Amino acid sequence: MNELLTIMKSEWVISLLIFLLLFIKLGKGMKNESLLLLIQVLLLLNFIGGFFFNTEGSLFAGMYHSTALIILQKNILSLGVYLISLLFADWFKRSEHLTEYFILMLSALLGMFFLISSGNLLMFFLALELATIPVAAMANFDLGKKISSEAAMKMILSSAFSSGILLFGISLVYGATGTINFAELPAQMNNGPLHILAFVFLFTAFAFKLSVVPFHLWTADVYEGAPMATTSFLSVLSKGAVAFIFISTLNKVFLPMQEIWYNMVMILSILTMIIGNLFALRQQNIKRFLAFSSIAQVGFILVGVSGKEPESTASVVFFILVYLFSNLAAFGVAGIISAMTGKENVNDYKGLYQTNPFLSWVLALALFSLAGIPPTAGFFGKLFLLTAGGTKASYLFITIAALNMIVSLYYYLRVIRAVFMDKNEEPVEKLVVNPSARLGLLICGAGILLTGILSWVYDYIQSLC
Amino acid sequence: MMEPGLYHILFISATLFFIGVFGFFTRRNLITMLMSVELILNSVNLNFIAFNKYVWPNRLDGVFFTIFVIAIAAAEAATAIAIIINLYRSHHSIDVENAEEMKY
Amino acid sequence: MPNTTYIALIPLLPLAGFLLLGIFGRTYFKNTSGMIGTSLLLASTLLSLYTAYGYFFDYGKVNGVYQKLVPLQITWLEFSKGVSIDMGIILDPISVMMLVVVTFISLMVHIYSLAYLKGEERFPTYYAFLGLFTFSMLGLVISSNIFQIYIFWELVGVSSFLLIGYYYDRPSAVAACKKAFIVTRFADAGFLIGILILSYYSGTLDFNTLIQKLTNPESLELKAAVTASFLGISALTWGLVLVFIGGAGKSAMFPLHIWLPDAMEGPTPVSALIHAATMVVAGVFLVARLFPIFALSAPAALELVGYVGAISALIAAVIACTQTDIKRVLAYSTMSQIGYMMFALGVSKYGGEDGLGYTASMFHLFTHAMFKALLFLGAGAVIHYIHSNEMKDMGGLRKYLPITHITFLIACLAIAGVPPFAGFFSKEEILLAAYHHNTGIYYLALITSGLTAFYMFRLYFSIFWNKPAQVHGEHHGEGGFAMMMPLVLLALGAAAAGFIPFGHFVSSDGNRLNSAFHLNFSIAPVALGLAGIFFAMWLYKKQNDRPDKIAASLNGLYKAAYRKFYIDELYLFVTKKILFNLVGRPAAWFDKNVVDGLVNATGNTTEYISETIKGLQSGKVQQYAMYFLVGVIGLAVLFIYIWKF
Amino acid sequence: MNLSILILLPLLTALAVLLARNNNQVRWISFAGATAQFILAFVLMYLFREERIAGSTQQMLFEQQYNWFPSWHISFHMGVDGISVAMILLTAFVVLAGVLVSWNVTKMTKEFYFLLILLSLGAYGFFISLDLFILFFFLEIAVIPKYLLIGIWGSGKKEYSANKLALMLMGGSALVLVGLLGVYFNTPARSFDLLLLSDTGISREAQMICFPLLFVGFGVFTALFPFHTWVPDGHSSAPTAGSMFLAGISMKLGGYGCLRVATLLMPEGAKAYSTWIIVLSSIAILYGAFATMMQKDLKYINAYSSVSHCGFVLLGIGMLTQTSMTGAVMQMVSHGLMTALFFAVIGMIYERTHTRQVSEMGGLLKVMPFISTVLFIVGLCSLGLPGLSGFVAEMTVFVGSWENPDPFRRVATIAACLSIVVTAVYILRAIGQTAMGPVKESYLHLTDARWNEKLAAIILIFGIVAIGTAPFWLSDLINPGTELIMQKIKMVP
Repeated sequence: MNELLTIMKSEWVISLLIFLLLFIKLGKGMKNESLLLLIQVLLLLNFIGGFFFNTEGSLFAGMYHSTALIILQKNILSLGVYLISLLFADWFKRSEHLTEYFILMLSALLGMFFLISSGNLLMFFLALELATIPVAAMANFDLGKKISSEAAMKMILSSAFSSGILLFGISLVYGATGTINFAELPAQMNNGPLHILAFVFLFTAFAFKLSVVPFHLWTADVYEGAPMATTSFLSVLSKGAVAFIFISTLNKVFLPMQEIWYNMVMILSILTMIIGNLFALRQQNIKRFLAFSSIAQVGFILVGVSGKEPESTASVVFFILVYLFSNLAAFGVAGIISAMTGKENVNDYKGLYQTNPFLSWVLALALFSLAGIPPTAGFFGKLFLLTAGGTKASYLFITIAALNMIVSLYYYLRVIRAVFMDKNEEPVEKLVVNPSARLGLLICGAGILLTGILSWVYDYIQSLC
Repeated sequence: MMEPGLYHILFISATLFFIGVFGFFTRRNLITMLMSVELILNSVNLNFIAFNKYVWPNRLDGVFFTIFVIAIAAAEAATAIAIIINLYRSHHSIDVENAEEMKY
Repeated sequence: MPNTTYIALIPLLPLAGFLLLGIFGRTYFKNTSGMIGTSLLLASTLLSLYTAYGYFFDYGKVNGVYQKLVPLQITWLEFSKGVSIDMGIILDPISVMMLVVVTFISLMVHIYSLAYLKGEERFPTYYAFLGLFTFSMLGLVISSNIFQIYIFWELVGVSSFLLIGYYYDRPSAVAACKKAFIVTRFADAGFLIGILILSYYSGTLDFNTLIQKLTNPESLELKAAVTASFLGISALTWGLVLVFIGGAGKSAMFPLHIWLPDAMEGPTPVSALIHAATMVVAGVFLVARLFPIFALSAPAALELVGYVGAISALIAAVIACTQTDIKRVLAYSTMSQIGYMMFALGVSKYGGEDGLGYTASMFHLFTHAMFKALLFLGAGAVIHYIHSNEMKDMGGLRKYLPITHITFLIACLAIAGVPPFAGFFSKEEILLAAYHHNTGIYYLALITSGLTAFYMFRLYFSIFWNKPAQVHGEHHGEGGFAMMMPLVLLALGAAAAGFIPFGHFVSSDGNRLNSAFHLNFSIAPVALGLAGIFFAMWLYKKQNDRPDKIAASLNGLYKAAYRKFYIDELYLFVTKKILFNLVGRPAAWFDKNVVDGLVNATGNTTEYISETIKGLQSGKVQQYAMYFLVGVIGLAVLFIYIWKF
Repeated sequence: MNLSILILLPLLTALAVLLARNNNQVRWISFAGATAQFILAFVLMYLFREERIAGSTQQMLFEQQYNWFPSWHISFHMGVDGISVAMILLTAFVVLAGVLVSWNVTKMTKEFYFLLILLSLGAYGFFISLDLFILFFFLEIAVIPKYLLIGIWGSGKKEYSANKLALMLMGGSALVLVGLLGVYFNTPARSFDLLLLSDTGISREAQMICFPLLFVGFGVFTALFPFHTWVPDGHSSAPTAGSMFLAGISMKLGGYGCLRVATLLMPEGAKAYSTWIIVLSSIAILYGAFATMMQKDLKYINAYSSVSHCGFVLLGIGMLTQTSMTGAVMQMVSHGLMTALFFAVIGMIYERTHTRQVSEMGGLLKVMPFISTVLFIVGLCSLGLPGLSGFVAEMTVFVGSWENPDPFRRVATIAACLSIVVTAVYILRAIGQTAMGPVKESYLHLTDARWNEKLAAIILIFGIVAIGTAPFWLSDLINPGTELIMQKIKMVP
């Protein structure tokens, strides 16, 4: 019984938080400021607590299992949630459904936790849905805005469709092998047509969540329409969680079909990088721009995924960590600006450096890290992904990936240019950044600068794989 | 009269699946699209049951899975409906073609 | 042999002068710079005289043969084993002789300039450049290493560039200095490649080793160099010819002579020093330096030298007859005289009586330095007085410039080869050598000597006689002691230098060479010379219209000669039309449009593609789902049917 | 000595600059930092010579190794040989001069100096790193500061040039990256360590693929034809100090990489591809020279001439003889100093005349004697006047190239020799039209150089003359390094 408590500790904590928030909601409303502060503290505690009293092990006949690596991944996710709660303080304060928003976010987080540690397709499916449906609701939280509800609609419909595909795949798996248990599946899997078909269905479900081309089309629209907080949650946490489970599934469950999924990943990764970059080139809206850039990033993640164990897992986890810092920093700055001035266009950023040097530097750091420029962590992240990919990949694959870095640099520099070089009559006025947001940006900046240089971070991750 | 075999049922479920997909692609009304998704899910349910009954009679995962799928489908439908209502508030229509503001 | 490292001071003193005046001159030595430079040079002149004395009369001779001594050699830059640039001093008759000539003439010019450029704004700079030039020239003559000589070769070139461009605000001067530098630079490229060839086969850059290896018939290096051939000509010949091209460039041999007349844009003393007495003979010196190789291993190359020299001598003489700018006349005469020296070397052989040409050439170099410097300085005095270079502004100046007149006359007689002046003896020897070994060249030379006498006296008469002088206004006399003293000294040299038994000191193989003097042989040239003189007198002593008549009568030739046979135009065509328009412009265009265009094109195509595929993101959620299904089916088909495992 | 000082010093300087309170402090701090680096470089050279004289024969001196990402076998491995010492000296010279020249930058002074110092940090790190990963790290660190320097403080079509430069350099480093990964995965060692790799060696097949990748990648940095087009635009748009750094240091990173990484690690590849290298570099030499003849903007003139001069570097490497390689390194140092000085002078002139069009100037020698004199010196150095550094380097390359008898290489050498004539042509045109000729009235009021400019010029001239008059110390410094590379190449069947 107490094993149940200890091994599933993190899930319990999140559930407790959810209930706590529910009670708060039932009780007479608190003021947003204090409520937000409380939530931030709770999330911080949750994050810190994530490092202690962890026990590995598995429950429910292997439906749920937890290892040191999984715990680390969960901690990364909690950190992400904490940062989001910091960064978008300005927006939260003004929204009248703060509690609901966080309840949804936390339940999505709970879903992700279960997702990561699921050991069974049923559990996996449930967790995936739990991690998706609330986000769709979260996307709708700019209640006044048309595009917000449009985004939510697009998200829920396409995710429903994709879960239909997923389920069909699962049913085929079950039909072909008679089991839906990760532990037993590898023994049953082979390269027969039915298995491949089933695998493709599953794989595409992952691809959809990771927004891999050609399953990515929902991404940009949802990102643009959804509130900044939701967008960043989607782009960082959902992707991260799915990437974690994706790579572990490929390397554990579908090991027998290695050649197949390796080639599949390679093709899709190339496609994703190219398409993502090509679309990112011409985006004007910063959120849409970041959406496509994150698609391109996914292409890079796939390069790492295609590699050999344990480098592949280590590099992917490391990159997700780095990507979390960089992307949240970028979204954070964009969020602050849009929350205060409503400006979301790249051209509105012209001359930003003159008025807001701090924001500009953080944004620059974030973009450089996304572009993979040293000494930011992004450089190491990308390099390790490529190296991990190199353990298997062909020169051609690696070269294409490397060349894509140039294109991506081009559009990141577009923003840098707007911020630092271009003149502007009425630039964004001098903004007073909310302290908690400032704290969040500082954390991100520190993360961007240090995660790479301090090599023990990566080595710790690798030691867990 | 012969009793239906596995393949009959699989055929039906597959048909159901593609009917759902077709509906999803062609219907303009959001609610109808949602219904088509339900069709897809139900075809999956049929699959599970069929496999369970004919292929793996002694492994009950299929049945359980079906139950959960039904539950999830309900949840999904609920959220979707909520969202659609919200969309109706802002767009005054639930025609999917009126919600194409964001593109390119 | 005694310790002779003090010789290093001879070039280093002028260098010190250059650094001192170049860096601090403008600020600290505004007026005293002239004295500083001159006194430094005086010191090195004395040193070189002392050296000459020591070498020729004390330690230079070992059992009757003048040795090649290397008192000093420092490795400067080592390329690989054995191949290294050394900074050293070589002492042999020609280098010692050149030491004396260079320092002496340079000293004269220093003194002369004290008065000539008095009160110029860039007085210190001028003396700094003079110092630089003297240093480089001295370094050139004492070089013990073929790369060392190349280094100083370049330095000489640049200092001449700087001095020609001394009046940098005159566009003509700028053009002239650029022309001089570029033409010589072009020749130097040949020189460089020649060096590379020679050094590759001989495996050394040191003169003595080089000569010793490439002249000894047994040595493998020589065999390799002779057997290896390109276009049917042996590598050695190629190397030497290329080296000679370098020499020809510096010595303004046809067809690389075009820079010399324009170089007269520089201050006249500079022309006297660089473009008459010293630098322009560097080419001759270079050939003389490598003479053993030329003579013993590559006679073909030597023959080329001979013909180039002769042709240059003649052409220059013809052109000189028609020029009206007195400095240009002198310039062409210089070219023609150097032509003499060149073909003297060309017709010479190595050692013994046959080596006469070598001795003669060096002898003529020596005497020519005297009288040509004298001529230029005299012309300088005239110009200084008249403020013009054009003959038409001159005439009847003998009353106003008596000393200049006399010295100038002496010089003219010397160059015309009238006994007993210096030019006579050296020219005789040259003609003799030519007569013995190559009659064709001999006759060319004979004609040239006649022409020489003619145009020199044309010059003389039209300056000092002809029409009565039109002297306007102010009279600042002849320019005082500082200007006259050099004239007189040089006049003495020009008059007496001929009586030096040159063959005793300088000869191709270092042995004593008794140049016999044949009266009957020397009749022809002298007669021709006198004829030339009298013809000139008939035409130009009194103002008359005969010259124009004659010019008109042979108008085509006259016009061609006056236009310097259109060689400049030819060059202009090659550089402007071909190099700039056919190579440079296309290259620039290609870079701008093709190479750079490709770079931009990649960018634009990317942009274009991204614009064209934007329709993928149609905003229709149903289409998204459709693409989704297509992706699924596509992957399934691909991996089930096409890409099997 | 502890090499990490070379990295820490710029780092501290940069931080100090960030903390500085006003522009004056910024200037003086960076000046102090640059001077310290300058002195440090000389100390390094002194100690290095001492060690060598003391008879230490190992390839790299002052080696240091700290673990960094052990799971990838990456370690922070530093060490220097003669070549790196020479390059470090060069960097120190250029940095100091650059700091002095940009003394009166008023726009965002702090950021300017910060980026400048950051650049120098990258260069130092690059030259001392013996681990390819670190090498690449420092190579890329330098890219973005360049972009910002050009984009923010530049002139003309700066955005375009900055973009072009950043992207092309990024492309170069992308190729380098692939090459490095190829090397990494094709050695049993699975290591980035330079020395280790050069001992264990790389399979021939891998060399055939990786050598061109690495060489071209690094070649982009050093203006390898046809990847040189970033050079003219980048240089001409960059601020003075920016172009000094670009041409003086960054272009040398490429040459150094070609030599130290590509050629040392993959001698077989080098042998196999040397013909191509020679062809491309000869083209660059001649074509660059001719293209220069047509330029009218001083900065473009120097930029294109840099293409031509860097061709000598690649030619020297491609010829694969020890002398030519020594020449290549000498040319790197010499050209670095020379071109930095050239850009400095152009900057000074531009600051006064507000034009860089050769045709619009004239007679500057009268109004600004010092600057024009420097212009003369640098011009003469560029056309290879003995006594200045250019001559020594070019001659070494020529003699080295001539050492291999194969006719094709002979032709290439001769072509290169002929280029010095063209150089003379364009240099003299430039000087003749700017410094000489009749002076314009509008220029008569112009002033001569200020103390900082004078100091900068004198420092660089000192370097140029020191090499030109006493080349032996430099060649002694470089030779052991190139000798080692030669041994590797000789071992190839």
